[in-house]
Amino acid sequence: MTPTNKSNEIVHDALLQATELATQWTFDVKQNAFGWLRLNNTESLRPAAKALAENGARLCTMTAYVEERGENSNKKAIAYHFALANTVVTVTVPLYTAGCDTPVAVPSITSWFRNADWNEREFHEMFGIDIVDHPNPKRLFLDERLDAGIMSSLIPFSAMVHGAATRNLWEQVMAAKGVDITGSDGSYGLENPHGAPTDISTPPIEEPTFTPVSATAPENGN
Amino acid sequence: MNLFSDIVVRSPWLYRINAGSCNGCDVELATTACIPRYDVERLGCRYCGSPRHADIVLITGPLTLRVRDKVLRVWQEIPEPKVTVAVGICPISGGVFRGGHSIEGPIDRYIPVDVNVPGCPPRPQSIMEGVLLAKKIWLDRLNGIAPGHKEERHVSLP
Amino acid sequence: MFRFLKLLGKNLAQGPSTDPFPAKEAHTPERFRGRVVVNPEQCVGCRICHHMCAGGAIRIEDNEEKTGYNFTVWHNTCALCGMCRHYCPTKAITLSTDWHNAHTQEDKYDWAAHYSIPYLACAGCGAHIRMLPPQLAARLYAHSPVDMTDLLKLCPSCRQLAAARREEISNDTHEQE
Amino acid sequence: MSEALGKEFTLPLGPMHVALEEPMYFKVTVEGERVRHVEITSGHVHRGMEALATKRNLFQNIVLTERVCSLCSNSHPLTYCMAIENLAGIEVPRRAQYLRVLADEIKRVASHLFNVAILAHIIGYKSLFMHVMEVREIMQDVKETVYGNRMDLAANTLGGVKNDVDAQLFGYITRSLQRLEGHMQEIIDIYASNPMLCSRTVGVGVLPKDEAIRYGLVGPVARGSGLAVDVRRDAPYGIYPELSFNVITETGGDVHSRAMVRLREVNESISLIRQIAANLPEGKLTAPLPVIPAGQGCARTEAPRGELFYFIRTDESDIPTRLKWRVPSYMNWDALEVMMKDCAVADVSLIVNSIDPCVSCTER
Repeated sequence: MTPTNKSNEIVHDALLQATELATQWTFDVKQNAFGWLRLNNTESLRPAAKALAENGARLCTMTAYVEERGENSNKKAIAYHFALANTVVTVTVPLYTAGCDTPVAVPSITSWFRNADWNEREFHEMFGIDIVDHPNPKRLFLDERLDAGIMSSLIPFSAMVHGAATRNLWEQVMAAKGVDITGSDGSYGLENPHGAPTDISTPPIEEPTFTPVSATAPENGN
Repeated sequence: MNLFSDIVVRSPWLYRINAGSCNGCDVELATTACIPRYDVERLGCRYCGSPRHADIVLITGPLTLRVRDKVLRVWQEIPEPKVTVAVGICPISGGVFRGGHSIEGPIDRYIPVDVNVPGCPPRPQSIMEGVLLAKKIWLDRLNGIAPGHKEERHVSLP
Repeated sequence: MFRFLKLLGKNLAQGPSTDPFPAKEAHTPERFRGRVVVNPEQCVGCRICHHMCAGGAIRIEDNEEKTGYNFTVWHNTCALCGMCRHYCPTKAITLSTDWHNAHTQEDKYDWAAHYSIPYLACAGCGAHIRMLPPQLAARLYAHSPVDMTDLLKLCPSCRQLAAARREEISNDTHEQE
Repeated sequence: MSEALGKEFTLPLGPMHVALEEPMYFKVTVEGERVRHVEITSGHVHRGMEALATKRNLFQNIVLTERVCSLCSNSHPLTYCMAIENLAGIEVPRRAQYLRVLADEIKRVASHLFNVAILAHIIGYKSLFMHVMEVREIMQDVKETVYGNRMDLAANTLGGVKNDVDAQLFGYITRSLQRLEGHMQEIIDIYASNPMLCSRTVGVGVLPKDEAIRYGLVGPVARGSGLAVDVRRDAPYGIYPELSFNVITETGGDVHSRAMVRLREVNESISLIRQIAANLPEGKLTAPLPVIPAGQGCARTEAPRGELFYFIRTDESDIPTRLKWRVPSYMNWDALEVMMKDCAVADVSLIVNSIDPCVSCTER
């Protein structure tokens, strides 16, 4: 039996026992295993963490995120990433319930994983997610002048924050050349039209796209 | 005094400030400063550990919110006439970090920059060119040729 | 003592390790990634470089008369990553080995390359287009038996039509033979 | 002075401290010359990069992640690309896999040499510092000649690598390695046996193995405490399974052990680069890219400082909905409280340097 299978099975059985949920597995080209488990609620996090800790897993990190893109979405979740030999298990905990998007607090797992401390403080300050029983609830990186939860308030972003600085600089670059672009709606480099589905299959050698202007059509002199 | 400064060419001392950089420019600054291969002391410059001794200040990084006030305080401690060099694209324009929620740059919003050395990071020779340019400006300021008086150069917090 | 003399001898033989710059020009490797240079002849205005640019250093916009477009690279926000060069379908973008970048604050916004690239009129319908660069045409029509070089000055839709018509004719002649 | 002795007081260090490259801030409570408690204030280099990553497209993020930190600047885009490749099931051509490992090992050599040079700088051994930095210049020249920049290689892209390395360049690399190797033996001897260096580093900043496990430590810091973790061996990626190398460990758990791990790893990297030069297959540099589907993917690599972890979530657009990375310094930094407990004030910067801290990595 290869080590891959062994650590897979250990994790699988431990999590099955603790949460009554089966882990889904994917493999990369080198046959490293990636396990994916989605818990039903934050209650199951403690037993899952306990089971992983008892089987020698190491906490890699945790990722808090907003599940859907969109101005009004507030469906937050946390993915806990654990490592055991060549296996990475991601346990996802949704922080919302049916009909209620307001994120619920999550229990701290610092009693099983010492290095959860910083991770939990980070998602608290970046996403405004509350933690139950955190031993050291202070800001980690984010300056006090910025609001807690800045990531979740920025993810449903508009170009507002972002475009202004770039636009301003480009206006000066073009002004130095004698071109006034203050009224133009051209793109300024870093503004990605958010959410626009783009086919990224490259290389794009097929046919460059143009916006051909017909020479015969009357010029629209707006 | 003028006669004295004409005869004696002083050596500018360099000081560097990291305003939230990714290390690239800082490592290159350290390389330029500290090892014989680039030997910035040939240019009549040397690095110093205190802003109060400095004449030319090299700033790297896109100026994050958290270092902003500290950078400005340190910058204000440097006596006039001083010359400010922005090293790397981050302090000049924000570079790839422009628009981040804790980015306060470009640095010339707060600090009057004199020389820009773009690059990501610039190679040591390029930094040396920047230092040479800064040295020239500094000498001009010492001799009263170039502007740079205290009242014109102020730093304000928003 | 003996070891010390040996070391001294070795170091003397080696010569100074100091790079002679700025007294002499510094060695620059061929692959050095310096300032971005655009060859306007090759540019077809596909904007893939703009899409790839993480520093937001490229701006492409039609000129006022709509007879061409202005291509601007602002070096002061260019990360020299070479993504534009790598993904440029016509190899119009290169990175020069020029690293002499220090400039005074007055030149901050002048530290840019401006290119003005004209559109051509399609030989078929007169629409504004960029000529299809020959290398790209060679890749697009690699499997075509017919010489397509004179199709380069057509807009994409005219060219498609013309190419299809020609292949048809060529097939017909082959069949007749 | 005598009043202060025996009393506890707080000594602020940083953030613009001369000995440290990056703005770090410590509140060190001392009793006489001994450190009793350390409080780390961080966030000075927090640039909001994870938020920025959700505003840039998948290609722009290659460049963005390369600028997380310039000392491990190749590991970031590599791991980021691997996360997407795992997510979309892209198989990187073999030649590209070799070239990816080549770039990674070149960066590892330069990064490790930089760290041990700074160690010499901190203890005031200036000639050794300059010597190691001059030796590191060999690798800097390799990076500039092969990749075009001394810090950011820009080697990786989605599905492969951007630059080919031909036989002529490999000849140059091999010659450089030969010069490097000549110096390495001498440098390792100095670090291993110089009495001044040893008296400042042996037994300083001790991190016991069980604490290393408790803090979830990785990389040379964990290996210096005798914990043999190395992603290159534990969860192999690229062509590491086909190359032979040793996972270097030391048992002292102190500043000296960590420096020795790094120095001996330089030799392993040299051997790895040689194996790549000898076995490089012909082939393509990039795999054709499919449309990246909606989903989530992880990847891990061994950066110079230890395990680097990336997690990406995509919808069907080309802008990720979430990109998260966790750098090795993240845990190593936290574990400073163990290493600095009851150390002398003069050793603080030495211990901080021994974890090869990467503030810009950690704070993103």
